Amino acid sequence: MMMESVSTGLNPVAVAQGWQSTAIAASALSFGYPDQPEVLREVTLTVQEGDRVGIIGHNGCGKTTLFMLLCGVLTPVSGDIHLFGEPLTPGQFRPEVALLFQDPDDQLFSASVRDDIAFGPQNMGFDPAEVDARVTQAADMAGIAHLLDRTPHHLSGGEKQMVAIAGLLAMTPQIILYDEPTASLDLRTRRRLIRFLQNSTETILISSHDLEFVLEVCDRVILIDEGHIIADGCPRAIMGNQALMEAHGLEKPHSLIPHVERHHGE
Amino acid sequence: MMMESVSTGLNPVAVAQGWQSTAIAASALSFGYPDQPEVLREVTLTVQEGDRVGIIGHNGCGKTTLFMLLCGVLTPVSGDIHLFGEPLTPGQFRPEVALLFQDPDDQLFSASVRDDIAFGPQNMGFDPAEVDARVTQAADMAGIAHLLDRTPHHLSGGEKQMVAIAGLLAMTPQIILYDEPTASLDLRTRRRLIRFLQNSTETILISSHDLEFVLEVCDRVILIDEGHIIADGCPRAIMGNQALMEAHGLEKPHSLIPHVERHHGE
Amino acid sequence: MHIPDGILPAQVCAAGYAVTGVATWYSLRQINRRPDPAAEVPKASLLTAAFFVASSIYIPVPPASVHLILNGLLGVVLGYFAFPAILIGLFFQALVIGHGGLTTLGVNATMMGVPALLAYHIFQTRNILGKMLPEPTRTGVFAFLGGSLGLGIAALIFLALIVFNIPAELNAGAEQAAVLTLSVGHIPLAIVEGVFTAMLVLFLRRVKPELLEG
Amino acid sequence: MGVASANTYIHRESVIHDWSPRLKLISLGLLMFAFATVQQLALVPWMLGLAALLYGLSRLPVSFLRQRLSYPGLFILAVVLLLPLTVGETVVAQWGWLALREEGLRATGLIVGRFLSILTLGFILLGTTPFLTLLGAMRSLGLPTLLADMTLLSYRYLFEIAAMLATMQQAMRLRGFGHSHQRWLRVNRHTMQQLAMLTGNLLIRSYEQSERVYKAMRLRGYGQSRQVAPTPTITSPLSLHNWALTGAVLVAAAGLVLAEMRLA
Ligand SMILES: Nc1ncnc2c1ncn2[C@@H]1O[C@H](COP(=O)(O)OP(=O)(O)OP(=O)(O)O)[C@@H](O)[C@H]1O
Ligand SMILES: Nc1ncnc2c1ncn2[C@@H]1O[C@H](COP(=O)(O)OP(=O)(O)OP(=O)(O)O)[C@@H](O)[C@H]1O
Ligand SMILES: [Mg+2]
Ligand SMILES: [Mg+2]
Repeated sequence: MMMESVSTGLNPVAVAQGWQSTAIAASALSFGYPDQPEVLREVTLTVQEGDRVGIIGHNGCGKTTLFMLLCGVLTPVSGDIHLFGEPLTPGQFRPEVALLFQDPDDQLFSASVRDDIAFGPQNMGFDPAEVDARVTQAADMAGIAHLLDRTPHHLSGGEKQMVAIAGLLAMTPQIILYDEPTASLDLRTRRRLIRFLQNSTETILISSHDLEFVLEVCDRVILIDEGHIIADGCPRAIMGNQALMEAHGLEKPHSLIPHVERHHGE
Repeated sequence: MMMESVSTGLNPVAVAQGWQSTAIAASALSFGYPDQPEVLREVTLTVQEGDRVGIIGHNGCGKTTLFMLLCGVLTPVSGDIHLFGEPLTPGQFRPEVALLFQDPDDQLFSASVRDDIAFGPQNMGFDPAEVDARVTQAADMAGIAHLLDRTPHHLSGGEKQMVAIAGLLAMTPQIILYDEPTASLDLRTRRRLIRFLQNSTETILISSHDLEFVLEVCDRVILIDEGHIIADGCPRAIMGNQALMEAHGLEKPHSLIPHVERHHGE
Repeated sequence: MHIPDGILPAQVCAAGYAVTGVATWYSLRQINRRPDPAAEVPKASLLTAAFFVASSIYIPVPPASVHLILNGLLGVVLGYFAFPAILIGLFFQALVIGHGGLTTLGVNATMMGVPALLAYHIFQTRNILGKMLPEPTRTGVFAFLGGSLGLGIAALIFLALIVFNIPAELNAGAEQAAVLTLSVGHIPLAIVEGVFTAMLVLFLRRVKPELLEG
Repeated sequence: MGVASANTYIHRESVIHDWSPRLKLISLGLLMFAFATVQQLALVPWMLGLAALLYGLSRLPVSFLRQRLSYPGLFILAVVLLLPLTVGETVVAQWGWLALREEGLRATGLIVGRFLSILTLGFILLGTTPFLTLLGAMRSLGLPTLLADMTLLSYRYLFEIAAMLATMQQAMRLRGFGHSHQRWLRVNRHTMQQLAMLTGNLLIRSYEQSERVYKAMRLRGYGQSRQVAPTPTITSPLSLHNWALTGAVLVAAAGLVLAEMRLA
């Protein structure tokens, strides 16, 4: 197990004081779906404010399940979760944590992009002027201000993804969980998302099969298999470790393989 | 524009005679959705029997649309398509061409895996014994014989993908169009799919954003942008051409970039 | 609002199946007159599943909640496919959760399905009867009528069946009072259902108008 | 709603499981109708006995039935609570203004007896016949192809659409939906609007998926020279016990109806 604590947090107070608060502290989390073996077993995890953590592991290893636990949608069988020191009660609405679902269609339900971004702030009880201000700001940050009057249904996949992100940003969460944000994005949109995430200041967790993407965005990687955290630490060290990656059903990313001209085809 | 005609066809007759028949011949195809600018403009394309062609291009460049035209689901505004020399009439059932949809759930509509694989052969009018034989054979080829009595809904993503492929194989098509087959597969399942495709003998077209995948499977690549074929030829030559790729919203795959230690993150 | 097994005598159950048979036959005949009936099967099937699932959505009215029936909406969106869709939906309900019943399947399908067909026709007349209304209002008003009448008529059939079939010995005064209370009790439900249908249809009109062409 | 637990089939070795699906459907269906004709309290024990006997033969676990009976439905509950107290003149027992009446009790006994025995038969049918086999049997008995196709397709996508709804509801809750305070006995317009949008999205996504599904079906020959669609009827030769069981159940059904006519 590796552990490192390099910070990329941009929180000025934290940086000035050389001190970081703990964003997520989960201890001995276990969870299983009804009638099934446990998906997560005694997972303990601490994320500092401003960290960018990549979660990797093969299909079905429990990445989405972990995210659902961390935002209080699922209730752990045992263990507990604290967000910024306060315990998380499942089912309770915690605006400081937001989840980007893998399929943006799960998350966009209004008749216009503007209404959709306003959905969160409205439910949080802000007055109309504040809601408007938040919508404008979030749309600007996600670079979709020109789409505000469009219908989410008629947007392209990448545009939908950014609208869904804007919907989260409008609630000014401090932690954002991104579940496979690059699946079926084209390279241009993926590049834009990488830039966006590199500049964002929230604490972020990203679950992804796109290891190159994780390599570019995250400063810490957690590898999950069989319900346990197998490795936790520097992305280049973990993903560059071919034996480790292959033992858990993954592959070393190409950019970490010394380049040799290989012959493709049969 | 580059053009090459290296053959990987395994058709013994064709190889013996040093001669290949033309699987797909599309000439001057144009298509646009109602009330929208044309998606494809005067696309001309010839695919030889046994070719493995990768289709690349950014989101919305028209890859799926091209596939829908080639299998007769959409009707071109102008131009025509011949499959093995016979003209394709839109709406007509042509069992020699099969399409793998991006989302396998669109394609697995029966209540059991066995029924689903049997759907095509049944509609083709085979007698029950022949249908059974085909189901067994296709399931073996796709490596999913152990799943035959399961319900498609309860399978994992990778298993669904292979069941959908078995459903196509049972109709013994000569051309298979794969639309983004690797999106949201994990690396292990993706590797299995690569092996499967490398050993398949049909003429195949693959649309994908996963350029490493295209590089491993295809022996010809077509780059589409703004409704035109921009480049057509050797995968390594086209995808290794950084200027060309970037001009059309793509990126050179990592495995074609000479390796230099780069620093990631800020 | 389902009539379970065991309440109704066999004759009524048989009559329910008979009406269901006729209504299904009529619907299928109308469907087969269309240019390409097979093309609409997937649409109708997936929407049937969606309606079945959507009927588990409830509207919170603290401290209780109101379950939606959505039969009027089904008529508005599915047209002649609404009757088979309701029949299948009720079959699943009996199968999966034991709501409704197998002997009363015909009665329940009639109770929900015939008003759905009526709702469809009401909604279809919006361009003839509602000429003087400006467009979004017109669709909204007729969707409201479809939704609330769909539920309202189903509720009336329900009450009639119950009243004629159970308590032979119940005294007339109590009977009238009970029926009156129950009918009046259904008025707010019909209004909620109508408003919900109108909101939903207006949303569909904005986002996916093709769905309303059926 | 327990949509996820729709798989009602329970695999066991029993005569009822081996019964030809078509004969089973017809016989149990007729017996259910015979139960529905019962108006005499005296016949209720016979009816319950028959249902219990068949349930025993089916070797289904008792827990299966108990689980499903735990949704008695509001309606039956109302019958049990109200009828004995309101219907009839003959007072059996009285506590202040509360009077237990004989006619009401009789009516309740009849209704609950019929309800339990019909429901038990229904669950025997569903518990011993896989859904697809049942549908195959219905089709071979003349269910129109269009209805059968629709049933199959809706059944296939039921679970998927239920999962879709669950995910969308989670997404809404994570964005604060349903956490605002609501006043009693008020319908909140805003909440209703958002639920209408949720339902609308569910319909739109199902519709869009149905278009893709249709394309996929066409490409695999749907609607072409339409062959006889899959009829997974088990073509085992009809053994003696098949006919014996069918005969016995039909005789029981006829017996009940006759007894009812005699006693009426
Ligand atoms: N609702 C559910 N009911 C039962 N089992 C489930 C459910 N959701 C997930 N599972 C199972 O739990 C395990 C973990 O699933 P999870 O979705 O967390 O995996 P994941 O790591 O996100 O996979 P992927 O990379 O495919 O998204 C899997 O084996 C899955 O089959
Ligand atoms: N049914 C439709 N109606 C209207 N426009 C459509 C429809 N389907 C696709 N389009 C538009 O046509 C264009 C080409 O779409 P297509 O799906 O072929 O792209 P693609 O290359 O497959 O993209 P992706 O990589 O995202 O799958 C896009 O601009 C899209 O918005
Ligand atoms: Mg996941
Ligand atoms: Mg596409």
